[in-house]
Amino acid sequence: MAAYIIRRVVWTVPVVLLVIFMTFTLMKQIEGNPFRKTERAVPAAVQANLERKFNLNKPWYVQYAQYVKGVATGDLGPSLVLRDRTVNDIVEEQFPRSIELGLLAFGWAVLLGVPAGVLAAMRPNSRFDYGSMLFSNVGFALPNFLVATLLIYFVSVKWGMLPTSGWTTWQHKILPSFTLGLVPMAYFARLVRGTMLETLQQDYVRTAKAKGLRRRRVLTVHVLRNSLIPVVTAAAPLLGYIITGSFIVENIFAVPGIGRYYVTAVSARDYSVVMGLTVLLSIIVIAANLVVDILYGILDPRTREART
Amino acid sequence: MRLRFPMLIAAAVVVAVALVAAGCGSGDKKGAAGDGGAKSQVLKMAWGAEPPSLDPGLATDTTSSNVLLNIMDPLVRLGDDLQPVAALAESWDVDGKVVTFHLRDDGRWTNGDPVTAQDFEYSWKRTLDPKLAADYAYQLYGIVGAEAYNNAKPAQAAKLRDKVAVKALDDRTLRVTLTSAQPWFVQQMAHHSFLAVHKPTVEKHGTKWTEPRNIVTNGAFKLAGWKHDASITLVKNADWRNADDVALDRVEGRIIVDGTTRVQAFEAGEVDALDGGGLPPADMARLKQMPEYEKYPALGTYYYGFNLKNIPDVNQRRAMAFAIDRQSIIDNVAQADQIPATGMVPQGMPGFDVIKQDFLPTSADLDKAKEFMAKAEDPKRKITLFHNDAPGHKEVAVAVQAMWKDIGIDVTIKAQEWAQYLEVLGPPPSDAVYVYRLGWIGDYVDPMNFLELWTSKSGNNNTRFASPAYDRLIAQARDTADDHDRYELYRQAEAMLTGPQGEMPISPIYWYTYTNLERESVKDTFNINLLDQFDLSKVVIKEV
Amino acid sequence: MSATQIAGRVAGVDAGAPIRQSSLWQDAWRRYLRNRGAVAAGILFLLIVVWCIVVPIVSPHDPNRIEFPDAYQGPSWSHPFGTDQFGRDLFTRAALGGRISIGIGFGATLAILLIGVAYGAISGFVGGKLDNALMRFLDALYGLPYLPFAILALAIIGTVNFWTMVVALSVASWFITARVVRGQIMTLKENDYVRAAYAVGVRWYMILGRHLLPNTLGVLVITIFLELPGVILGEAFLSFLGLGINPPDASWGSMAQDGRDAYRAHPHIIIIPSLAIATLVLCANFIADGLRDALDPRTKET
Amino acid sequence: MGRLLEVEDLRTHFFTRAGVVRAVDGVDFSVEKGKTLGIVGESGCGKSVTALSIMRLLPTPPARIVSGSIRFDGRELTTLSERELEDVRGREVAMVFQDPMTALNPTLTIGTQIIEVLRRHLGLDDRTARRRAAELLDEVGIPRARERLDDYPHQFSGGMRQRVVIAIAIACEPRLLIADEPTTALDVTVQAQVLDLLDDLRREHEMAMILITHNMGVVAESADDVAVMYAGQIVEQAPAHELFRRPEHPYTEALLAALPDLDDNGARSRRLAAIPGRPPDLIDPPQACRFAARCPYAGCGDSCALEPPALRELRPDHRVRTAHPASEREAVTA
Repeated sequence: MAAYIIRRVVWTVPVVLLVIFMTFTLMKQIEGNPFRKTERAVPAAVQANLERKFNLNKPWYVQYAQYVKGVATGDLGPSLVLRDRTVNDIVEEQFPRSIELGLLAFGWAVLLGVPAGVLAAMRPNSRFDYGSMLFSNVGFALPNFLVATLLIYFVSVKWGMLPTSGWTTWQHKILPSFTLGLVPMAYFARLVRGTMLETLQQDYVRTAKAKGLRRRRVLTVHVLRNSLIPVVTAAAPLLGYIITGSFIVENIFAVPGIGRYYVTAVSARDYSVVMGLTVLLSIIVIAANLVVDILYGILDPRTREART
Repeated sequence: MRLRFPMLIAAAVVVAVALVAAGCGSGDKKGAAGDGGAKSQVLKMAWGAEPPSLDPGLATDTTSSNVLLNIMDPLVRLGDDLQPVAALAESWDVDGKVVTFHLRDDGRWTNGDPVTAQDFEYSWKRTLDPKLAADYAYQLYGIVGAEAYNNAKPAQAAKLRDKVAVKALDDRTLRVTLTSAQPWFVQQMAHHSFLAVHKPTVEKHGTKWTEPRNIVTNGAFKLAGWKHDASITLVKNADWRNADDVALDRVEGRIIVDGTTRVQAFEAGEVDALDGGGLPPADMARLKQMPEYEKYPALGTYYYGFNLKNIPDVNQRRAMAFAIDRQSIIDNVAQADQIPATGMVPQGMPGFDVIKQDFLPTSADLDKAKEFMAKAEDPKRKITLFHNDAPGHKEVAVAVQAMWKDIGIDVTIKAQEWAQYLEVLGPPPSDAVYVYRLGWIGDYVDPMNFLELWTSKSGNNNTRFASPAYDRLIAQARDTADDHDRYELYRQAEAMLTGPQGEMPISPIYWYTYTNLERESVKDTFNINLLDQFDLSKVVIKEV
Repeated sequence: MSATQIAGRVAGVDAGAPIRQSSLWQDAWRRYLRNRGAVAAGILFLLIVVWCIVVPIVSPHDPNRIEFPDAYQGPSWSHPFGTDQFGRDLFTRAALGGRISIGIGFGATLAILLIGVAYGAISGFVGGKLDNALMRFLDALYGLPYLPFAILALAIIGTVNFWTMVVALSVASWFITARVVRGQIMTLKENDYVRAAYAVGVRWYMILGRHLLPNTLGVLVITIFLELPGVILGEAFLSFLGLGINPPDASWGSMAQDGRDAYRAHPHIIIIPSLAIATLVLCANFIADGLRDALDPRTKET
Repeated sequence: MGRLLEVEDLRTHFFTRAGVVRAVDGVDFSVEKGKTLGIVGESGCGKSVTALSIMRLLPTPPARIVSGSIRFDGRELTTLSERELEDVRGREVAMVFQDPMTALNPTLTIGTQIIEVLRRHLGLDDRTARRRAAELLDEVGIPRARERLDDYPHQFSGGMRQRVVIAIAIACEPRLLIADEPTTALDVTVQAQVLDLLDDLRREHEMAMILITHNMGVVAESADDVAVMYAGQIVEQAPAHELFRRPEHPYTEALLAALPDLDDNGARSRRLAAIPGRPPDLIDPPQACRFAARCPYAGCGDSCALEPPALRELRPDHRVRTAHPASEREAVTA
């Protein structure tokens, strides 16, 4: 297992370098002047000064080397558009909010999605089962901009129960995290129901019952534990869902996170921010994959030997 | 066990609902309203963007500009008639190309230091410093030596710096020498690029000097908090020279970028005023019915430009300009009570009555349009129309597309995101472009700002329109101090663009307005001027 | 008798050999038909596709004609979905939007399959060090959100049209497919009939083309419907972020974007395209489930 | 000698969309204390369903015990609540399943899986339970028992896993052990060992056992009494020696005929020889004798093709359900 982990970790290095290089190359292909933000033409002198300031006048390989060096030392460079701040500043201040949003969304998903799946599986074809699966299917299919719009209209504007937008008190956080959590919630409900139904039919569950174990122990120790393994494996791809979902959710709910910055930064040609965020997102996903794989190994002993 | 899971969930739901109910019970839903007696002077407002920089040298956008103009004291503000009004400068002398400002003696930085003429000299030269690489350095190019210094190679920078003709004669006297008469220079002082910064603070904190914990300002409000992308909190500066006249104690600003989200926050009572950053056009019909709706004239022109290489025949351009139903676009698409634009220089600009041309119709004149089209030699019937993908432009383009269909022109609309779009427009514009849309919002109050765009060397002339006669007119106007004479020159220039004999390189569509939502308690005192600036020191929250 | 034919004979007597393809598919079809939800979803899906194809042809309304007096009408007999801000008939425009959304959806899904199959097949078939390298790479990228890369891709291409959208949506979405295909090929490679084919000297490309790839077809059909919802929602997200295709064309996503700003006064403009997206995604999910049950003999109906 | 388990007229049906499957349709038998009852039959004849009915482990729905009674030591099991049953299972009646590869939870150590049953029924503390678990493993013949407690099921071979399953089953010294085809999934070489182990343990712990199998050879070796099942019913029931000496039912005869030589060890691995025809569909079983379609003696002018024969006692303790028992047949065919 240890050897496997080390090998996986070692493999992430070239992949991260490749991601940086790909992003860097891609960014260089994008036309557009990060310093021209309005209709106003930028005088040549100003343009030259700006390019000098941000090292854009250097050859690409020098820029790449500088960038890789920066990433290695944890310096993602200055923002070309937000002049008072570096990419590190932006990440440090706004990324935690996105993470909080993501975790809360994940929390909804686990809190509501998993029990819904468990209950549905315990009473297959019951009304609850049909209801929760209908909800899950619909939740999965509805685009989150519609969900967000409807929630804001009814809950906030019409009934005045929660704030429409922002990210200060816990009341502010309910709607955005719920909206973002809907897809993982639906996904978990379906996944858990499926795996749980499968697990319930396993011989070892019958063995456990034949031992006379209490129903609670059979369900928690023998059924749930084994049913949740696929849920853990699904967590990494869901992270991707949550990150991309946050692009829209953060915008609609005015959450000062990092997701909506991405879109803005691409269109503003804020190269350093785009690269910083892309590299960061990639590293996070890569790390999450690693963690999930390791967790999987811990949860399912069968995979341990196979991987060492 | 059978019951535990459902019960757990039921319990969770009950708790959640209870919390929510409790939360909205205690929440201050209606903002500042609700406390009896004297109105608390706390304004809750929504800013339309995160300020990219609160450094006067680096700021380029409306939001930064508005925050800055409320926390910093400019030399001059603009009055209602757009004439300069004394602010930090109590008076000024204009002697040909030399302008001298006399500063008040009670200007104070928030750390207690007096605001001096040296501060301005330092700040302006800092903005021109090639190492700072300020985007708006060119705002100062009217000063002798400014452009040369901004262009300087590192080696010569120090030498050229001293040649910039801005000089603090003493603590309270600032003398500026201009490259030409520039009658609008004093008004330009109301622009944030001409604000002073506090030298010790800037030098001590570097790029971080604008953070609330570091910043030293000299205006009516202090920057008490700036949570990036989330909120900006201003508090009254009790030591300000005119603090007694400032009613507001605090301005709690939230940054809300999305237009619909901003409107929702307003309607839910979370904010009392928006920053005039534009309401969603698609919702305008409804918003206009609200008592909180407010509109202001703006100095701005929304226009379609023609690429003269692709549409060389002036009659086709005239035909196209005549086929556009400006009023219908305003009524049905833009919907913000804009004014149909019949020229480049917008209504409200000093001298407008002299300059304006009454050639283009406000509604479509299809007969005339077809007449012109018939006169056109080899008219282009398959053309492209480029616009950037910001909200609202698509709708106008779609409407114009339909209107031009009526004179037999097939339009392909191409939307591009902003940065890409500007690349395509040049100048010179890409050959793929036949027609493009742009807008121009004035930086300062003179028609020059709108008409110099169309000189042949202008970086904003994306039409390939190049007329030596036009260039000469503009150069002449730049040196004409007398308003009346200058306006006449502008009239001739405007005629060369949109007059009956004009080349019609552009078809103006409408002159902008600013639209806003303001709670009735502040509606009277919260006002946006022609340059999209609002002065929070004038705002009073009233009982309604 | 050619080597392939011999291999076929050998395969025929082997217990591990696949049942004749036609009967496999017939069985699957029969199993699929027994799944009522999947059948209903399939029919609804077809109806939507037919609506998208037929309505614009037969509609009395020009989808791009502007009639401001008719703007923002609610649903009625002549405009079942109402009209938009230009007075254009939304029933027709939604159908046109569906053509684009579904077209982009299938286009991008096919592109994902092509890349995924190529990558997965090479990795699984060649095996060894190459497979190891390719898979470690995939392991690391697994779950990488495709939307950032789609946005980058769109910015690079510059203009947005049907094909650039397809490219953008497929450029970083093929990781899972590649993994699935590779796994399938690896399993199939171990089958005795493949070994037998090798033993009698069948060329590798014949083995790949005749024995391996056709047997991944079932998985690929499922994958189409598994990927489709994600791609359609992805297109809607991009359009909603203002990165959609050019007017007067519109996808469901960009129609919904138009509708959001106007939702307070005219909710139908956002709701109709959103529901269209949701219905399509729902159908695709049900179809995918049905296909999986039908094509994967391991999952039995209860 | 008392009767430990009495099953009377047990009917277990499966209610499916296709119809009601009468998997067990009127089964009577009893098990004496300390004795082994072998239940033999082809797959699908209802023998496993009978075992699971006793344990009440069938998934309901679709399965349901529609009538009959199961008395264990005088206590009616069919009416017990789930909670009361939990006290019976594993403590009084334990079960060994067919496939040791799937019967153990792959994510828990075998130690955990043994200890949990000890703690559940005997209330042992962790340390005592662990010691006892090691003893149990030792008892079922797993070497280095103490160390192997922390291993996971996948680290054991099939035979070893079945020993673990058996250890779990006998952990609380149940009075009845139901072994449902305990050797079917195992390698030929270990089948005998596992059977011997079961027999030894039964004797040592004075348990009664129900041994379910499709293999006559297995029954011959270990059972005291034998019940032969066919299509959800018992068709013949007798003490083992009696049954093997004088089989009466044509089906039993066929089963025995397929068994070449009882003393041949290889016989245990032999599957039932094919009998022409198939068992009837249990959704709509024939009104008549369920074996009629395959019975070489049916249709000889008697009633068995029209009405079902009853289970009758031909000799003391030897009951058979056929119109043509061997002992009455000579006359007819002769």
